[in-house]
Amino acid sequence: MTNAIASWLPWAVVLPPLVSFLLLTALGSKIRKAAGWIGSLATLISLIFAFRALTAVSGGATLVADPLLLLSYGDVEVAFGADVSPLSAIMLVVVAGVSFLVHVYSIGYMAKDPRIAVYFQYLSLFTLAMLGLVVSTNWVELYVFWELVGAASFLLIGFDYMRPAARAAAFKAFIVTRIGDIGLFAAMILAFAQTKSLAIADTFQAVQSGALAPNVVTGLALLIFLAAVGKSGQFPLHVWLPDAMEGPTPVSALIHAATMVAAGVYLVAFTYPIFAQSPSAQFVVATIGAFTAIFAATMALVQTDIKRVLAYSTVSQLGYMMLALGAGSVGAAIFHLTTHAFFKALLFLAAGAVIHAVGTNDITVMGGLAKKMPVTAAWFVIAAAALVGLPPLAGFFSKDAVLASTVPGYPAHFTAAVLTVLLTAAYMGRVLWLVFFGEARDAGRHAAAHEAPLVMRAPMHVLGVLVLVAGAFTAPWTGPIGRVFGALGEVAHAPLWMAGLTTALGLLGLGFSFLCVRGAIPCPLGDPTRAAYRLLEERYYIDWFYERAVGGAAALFGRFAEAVDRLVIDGLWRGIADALIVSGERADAAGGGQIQRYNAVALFALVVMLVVFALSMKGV
Amino acid sequence: MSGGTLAFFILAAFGLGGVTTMLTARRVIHMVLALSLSFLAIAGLYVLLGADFLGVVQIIVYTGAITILAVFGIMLTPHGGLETEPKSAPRQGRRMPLVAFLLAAGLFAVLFWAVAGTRFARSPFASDEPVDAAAIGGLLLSSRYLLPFEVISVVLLVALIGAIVLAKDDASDTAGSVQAEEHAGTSPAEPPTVRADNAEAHRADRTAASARDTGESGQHVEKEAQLVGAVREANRE
Amino acid sequence: MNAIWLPEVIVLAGAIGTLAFGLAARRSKAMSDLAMTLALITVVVALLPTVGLIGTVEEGFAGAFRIDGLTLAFHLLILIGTGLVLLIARDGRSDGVPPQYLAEYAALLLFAALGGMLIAAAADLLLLFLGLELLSISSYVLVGLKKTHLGSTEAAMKYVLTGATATAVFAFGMSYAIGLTGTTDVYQIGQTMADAGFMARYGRLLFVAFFFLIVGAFYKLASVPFYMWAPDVYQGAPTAVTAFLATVSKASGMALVVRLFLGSFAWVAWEAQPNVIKNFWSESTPYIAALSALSMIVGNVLALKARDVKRMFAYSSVAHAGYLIIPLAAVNPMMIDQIVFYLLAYLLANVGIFAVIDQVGRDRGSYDLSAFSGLYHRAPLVAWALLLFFLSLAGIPLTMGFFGKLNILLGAVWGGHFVLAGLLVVTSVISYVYYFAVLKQVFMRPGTTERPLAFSFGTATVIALAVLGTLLGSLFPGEVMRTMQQAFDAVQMFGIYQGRL
Amino acid sequence: MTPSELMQYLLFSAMLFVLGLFGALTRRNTVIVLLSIELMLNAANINLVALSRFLPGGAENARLPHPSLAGDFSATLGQTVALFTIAVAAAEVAVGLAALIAFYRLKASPNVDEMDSLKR
Repeated sequence: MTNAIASWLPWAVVLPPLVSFLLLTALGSKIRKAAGWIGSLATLISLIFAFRALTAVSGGATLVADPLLLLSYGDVEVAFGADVSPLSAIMLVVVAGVSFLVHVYSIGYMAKDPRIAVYFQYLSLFTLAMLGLVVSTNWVELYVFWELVGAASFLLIGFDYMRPAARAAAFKAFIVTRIGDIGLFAAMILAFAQTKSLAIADTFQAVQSGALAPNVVTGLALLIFLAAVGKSGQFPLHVWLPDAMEGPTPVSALIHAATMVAAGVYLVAFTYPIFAQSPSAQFVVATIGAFTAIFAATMALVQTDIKRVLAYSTVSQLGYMMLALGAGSVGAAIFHLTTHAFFKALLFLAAGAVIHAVGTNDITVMGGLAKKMPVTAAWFVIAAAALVGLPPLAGFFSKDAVLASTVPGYPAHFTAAVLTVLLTAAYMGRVLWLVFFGEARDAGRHAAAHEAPLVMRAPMHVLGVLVLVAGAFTAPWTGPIGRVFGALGEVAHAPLWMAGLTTALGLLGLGFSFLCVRGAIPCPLGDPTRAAYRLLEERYYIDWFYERAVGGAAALFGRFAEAVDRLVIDGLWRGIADALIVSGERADAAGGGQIQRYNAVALFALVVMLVVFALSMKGV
Repeated sequence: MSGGTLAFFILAAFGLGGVTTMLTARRVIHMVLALSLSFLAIAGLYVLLGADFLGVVQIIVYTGAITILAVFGIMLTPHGGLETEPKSAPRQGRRMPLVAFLLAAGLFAVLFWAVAGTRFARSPFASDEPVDAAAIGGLLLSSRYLLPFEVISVVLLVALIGAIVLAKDDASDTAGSVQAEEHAGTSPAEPPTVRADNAEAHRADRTAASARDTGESGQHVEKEAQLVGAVREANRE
Repeated sequence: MNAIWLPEVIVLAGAIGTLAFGLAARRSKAMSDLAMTLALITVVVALLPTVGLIGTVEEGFAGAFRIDGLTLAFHLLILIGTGLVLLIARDGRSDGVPPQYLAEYAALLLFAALGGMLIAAAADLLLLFLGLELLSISSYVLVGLKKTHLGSTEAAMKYVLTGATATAVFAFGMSYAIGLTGTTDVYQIGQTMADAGFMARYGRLLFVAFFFLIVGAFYKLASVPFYMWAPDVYQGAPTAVTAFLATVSKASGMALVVRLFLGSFAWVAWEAQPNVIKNFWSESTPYIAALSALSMIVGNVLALKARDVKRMFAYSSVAHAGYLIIPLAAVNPMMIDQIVFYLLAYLLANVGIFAVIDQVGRDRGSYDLSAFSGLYHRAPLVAWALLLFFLSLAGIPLTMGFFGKLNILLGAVWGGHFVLAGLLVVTSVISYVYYFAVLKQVFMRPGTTERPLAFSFGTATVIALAVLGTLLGSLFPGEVMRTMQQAFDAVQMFGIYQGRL
Repeated sequence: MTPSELMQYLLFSAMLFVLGLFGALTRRNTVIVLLSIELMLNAANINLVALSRFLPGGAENARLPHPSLAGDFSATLGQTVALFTIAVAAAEVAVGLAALIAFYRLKASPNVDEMDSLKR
C-alpha cells in the first residue's frame, strides 16, 4: 500500500455523504425526484472506496490519512484524522453497503412523501456521521461524530413529527442514548486528564504500557461501555430501541440493523485494547451481553407488531456481539455484526415490503401472504433462518463463532446464549407462520396486497444473496474477506457438536412455534391473561418504571427551576434575610425588580467572600 | 492628644454625624444638607492631611456643585407634595434596613479586621509637609498622567452630553406655543453647541474638574428653569 | 515610535466629529443618517491602524498606555463589535430613539467603544478606572435613549444606580491597591507586592482590595451574583444598545479583569509562614471558580423561564460570562487565547441574533418569543442564519462556539478543574432547551402572518458578516486559532517580567 | 503621622464607606441614593490621601524598573488620583440626576422602589 493512496482514501470514503448532504440542503425541496438518486450515488461512491480500502488493509496494514482539521492548544492537539484499520475497513463496508441499499430501497418506499428531500438529507447526514465515527482517530472527533449519529437518528426517528408517537419515540431515543453519551464524554475527559493527550492511540499506548492505574483503566473501559450500552440498546438502556420503530421502515433497517446500534459494538471493539487490560470490565461486558440476549428474546415472544419483534431480536443479537467482545473475541463479534447487518437489514426491508402491502404492522391480522408476495416471503424466510442460525446461512457461522468464543471461560454465559437460540427460533417461527402461511385473517388487506416495486425488491435481492453466501466466504477461516476478520484476532472454530446442537435447537423452536400457532399444542404464552404473558407484554415493566422515574424527574426539574428562580430573585433575598435574622416574621410580599436588592445581593456576595477569606486565611 | 488628633476626631465626628443625620432624617432636603456637612468635614480632613488643594476642590465640587445639583434634582422631582420618606421603602420589604445594617456591619467588621490587623510601617519618603497645588499640576502634565487627564475630560464631556440628552424635555420642543416661544430665543441646536465648546475650552484649564461641574449645574439651572417654576407650588406645601 | 495611540485618537475624533455634525444637521433626517454613517466610517478607519499595529509591542505615556497582543485582540473585538452594532443601530433608529438624537446615539456608541479600547490598552490602574467610567457613563445614557419609553428610562436609572455602586466598590479597592503600593502602574503594583515581606505585612488589605476590584469589574461582566441589573437593562434598552452591552461591553469587562488579574495580582507569591509558599492565584481561584459556577448554573436555569427574548439573552449572557471566567480559575498556558477565541465566537453569534431580534421586534412590535413564530416562512435565509448562530452559542459540535467551549473545557481539565468542566457541559445542555425554544418558534410554529419580512440593508449586512465569521471559525477553527496566536501573542502582556517590554 | 493616626483615617473611611452603603441600600429617594454612593467614593479618596502620606513610595524597597516611575512618588500621587475620582463622581451624579429627570417625566416618582415596571 503506498502512502499516496492512504493519504486520501479514508476521506474519499467519508466525504461523499457530506457532499450529498450539503447539496440536498442547498437545493432543498426543488429536487424531490432527484434527491434519492443523489444520496444513493454518494453512498455508492463511498461503498466503492470502502471496498478499495478493505482490499488495501486485508494484509493487516492501517491506512493513515492526512488530518483535515488540526487544532492545537499548546501541546494538546485535536486532529480530525482518518485511520482505516482492518476493523474499521469492515465496518466501513458494512455501513456504506447497507446504507446504499437502504437509500435505493427508500427511493421506492418514500416516493409519495412530500418531504422526501429532507428525508434523504437526514439519511446522508446519518451516513456521514457513521462513516466519520468509524475512521476517528481522536477522542474529540469520536465524540463529535458519536453525537452527530445520535442527532441524525433523532431526526430520522422523529421524521414523521406530526405524529405524537414519533415525537415521543425520538425524544426517548435522544434522552436514553444521551445517558450513554455522558459515559463517552466522561471517558474522553478521563483519558485527557490522565494522558494530557486527546489522541486515542496515545490512550491505548498509556493503557498498554501500564502507565495508568488498573482502576483507571477499568473506569475508562466501563465509561466507554456505558456509551455502548446506550447506543446498542443493551440492558438496562434498551428501552428506546423498540420505540424507535416509529421511524420509517428503511430507517429502522438502517438504524437497527447495520449502523447506529452496531456503533456501540464497534466502539467497544475499537477500544478493545483498553478492555483487554481489565478483566473485570470484560466480565461486565460479557454478562450484560448474555443477559440482554436472553432477556430481549423473551420479550420478542409476545410482540404483535412485526417491527417490534425484529427490534427485540436486534437487541438480543447485539447482546451476542457484546458477549463475544466480553469473552475476548473481537473477530467473532465483528463477524456476527457483519452477517447480522445483512440478514437483519433484509428482514426489515422485507417487513417493510409487507407493511407497504397490507398497510399495518400487526402480525395477528396478516396471514397467507406467501402466495401474494412470494419473493418477499422467500427472502424473509431465508433471513429468518439465518437469524435462527440454520446452516449454511451466514448467521449459522457467525453465531457459532460467538458461542465458541465463550466456551473457554464462561459456561453460564454459554448456556444462556444457547437457550437464546431456542427462543430466537420460537419468536421468528411465530412471525413466519402468522404472516406468510395459513389463512388470511383480514380478507380486505389480503386482497390488496401486492409485491413491492422493483426499486424496493432489488436491495432485497442483493442482501438475500449476501445472506446466502456471506457465511461461506466471510467466515474467518475461509475466503479472502474472512482473512480480514482473522486479522482482528483469533476466532474460535465451533466444534461439530455445537453446530449440531444449535441447529437442532433452532429446528425445535421453529417446529414448536408452528404447532403453537396451529393450536396443535397448548402454548405456554398463548393466554393473554396469564401473568407471564402480561409480564412480557409489559416488557418487564421497565419502560413503565422509567416513564414514572423520568416523568417524576422532569416534574422535579421543573420544580427545581422554579425553586431556583424563587431562590435567586426573591428567595435569595429572603435567604439573606433569614440567614442573618432568626425571626419568624415573613418578609413582605415582594414587587419585582428592586434595584437596592440587586445591590444588596451583590454586596452580600462581596461580604461572604471577604468573610470566608478572613476566616480561612492564615499567615497573610 | 495632639492638636492634629483632636482636630481629626472633631472632623470625623462631624462627618459621621452628618451621615447619621442623613440616615435618620425624614425630609429629603434635610438629608442633603446633612450630607453636605459630611462633605465639608471631609474637606477639613483633607486639609488636615496636607491636601489643601484637594480640600478646596472638595468644597467646591461637593458642598457646592453636587449638593446644589441634588437640591435641584429633588425640587424637579416632587412626589406626593411632601419631600419626606418613611423609614424605608415599603416595597423593599420591612427587613431591608436590618439586612442592610447587617451587611454594612459585616463589611465593616472585615475592613476593621484588615486595617487593625496590619502593622503599618512608615515609609522613609513620607513627610508631613502639605502638598503644593503646583505639584499636582506638574504631575498631571507629566507624561504618565497626561493621558488620564485627557481621558477624564472626555468622561466629563460624555457626562455633559448624556445629561443634556436625558434631561431635555423633548415634548416642549413641539408642544405648547409658550414653550416654543421660550425656545425661540435660542435656536434649538445652540445650547448643546455652546456646551461642547465650553468643554473644549475647559480642557485647557488645568484645575478644571470642579469648575466644569459648577458650569454644568449652572446649565441645569437654565435648562430646567421652566420646570422649576412649574413645580414650585408643590414644593411650597 | 509608532503612533500607537492612533486608533483611540481616530475614534475620539470621529465621536466628536459625529457629534458636531449631528448638531449642525439637526432635524434633517438624511443628515442624521449621515451621522450614523460617519460613525461607521470612523470605526472602519480606526480598524486600519489597529490592523497595522499587529505585532507591535510598545508603550506610550511613560508606560500608562500599552500596545501588545492582548490590547490589539481586544481592540479588534471592540471595533468589530461596535461597527456591527452601529449597523444595527442605523437601521433600528425607529426603535423608539427620538430622531433628533441620532448623532448623540452614534457618538455615544463611539465614546463607549473608546472606553473599552482604553481599558484594553491601559497598563495603569487609574487609566483602567477611567476607561471603565467612560464606557459605563456612555452606556447609562445609551440605555436611556428611548426617552418616551418608561422601560428604557427605568433601565437607565437601574443601570446608573447599580453601575455607580460598582464604581464605588471598584474605587474603594483601587484606593487600597494604589495607596499601599504607591503606584498606579498595574505591573508595578504586582512587582511591589512580590517584594519580600510586603505581602506578609499588607496581605490582608491587598486581598480586601482584590475582592473589591474583582466585584467592581464583575458587575460589568454581569456574572452571578452581580448580574441582576442585566435582565432589566437588556430588556429596556434599545436593541442595538442591548447588543452592545452583551458583546462589546462584556468584552471590555473581560479585558479589564484579564489585565488587572493577570497583570498584577495573579503571579504574586510569598512566604506565608516559614517554608510555606503561597501564591495569589491559587488562593483566589476558589472564589473565582465559585462565581463562574454560579453564573453558569443561575444564568442557564433562569433563561429557561424568560419569555422576552432580550431578557432571555440577558440570562444567556450571564451564563456565557460564567464560561468566560473559567480560564481565569483554571491555570493553563492558553487561557487568554481561550478567552479571546470564545469572545469572538460569542460576539459574532450574539450580534447576528440581535440584528434579527431588532428587525423582528420592530416588525411585530414585541420581543416576546412568539414574535418569532413562522419566521422561517417569512425569511428563510435569515432563519438558517439564526440556526447557525444558535448552534454556535449552544456549542453544538463543529460550530465556532463548540470549538470555543472545547478550548475552555480542555483548559479547565488541564488545570484540574473537573467540576467547572462538568458544569460547562451540563449547563450547555440546559442551554439547548431555551435556545431551541426560539428555534422551535422560528421553524415549527405557524406565524400569524406569512408576509415576507424584508431585512434592511444594515441588518442584512450584519447577519451576512456574522454568518461569514461564524462559518470561518467553524470550518477553520485551527487556522483561526493559530492566526490569532501568532498575531496577538498573549504572552506579550507578561513581557514586563523580562524587563519592561 | 503615626501608624495609629493612619489607622484612624482608614477606619474612618471604612465607616464612611459602610454608612454610605447602608444609605444606598435603604434610602428611597434616588437623589439620596446617589449622594450615598458619593459618600462611598469619598471614603476611597480619604484612603488614597491618608495612605499616600504615610507610604508615598509604597514598600520601602520597591524596585523601580521603569525610569519614568521613579519620579514623583509622593503624597501628590494620592491626591491626584483622588481628584480624578472626584471628577468621575461628579460625572456620575450628573448623569444619574438626568436619568432621574427622564424617568420622573414618565412615572412622576423619584423613588427607587417604584422602578419596577420591567417584567420579571
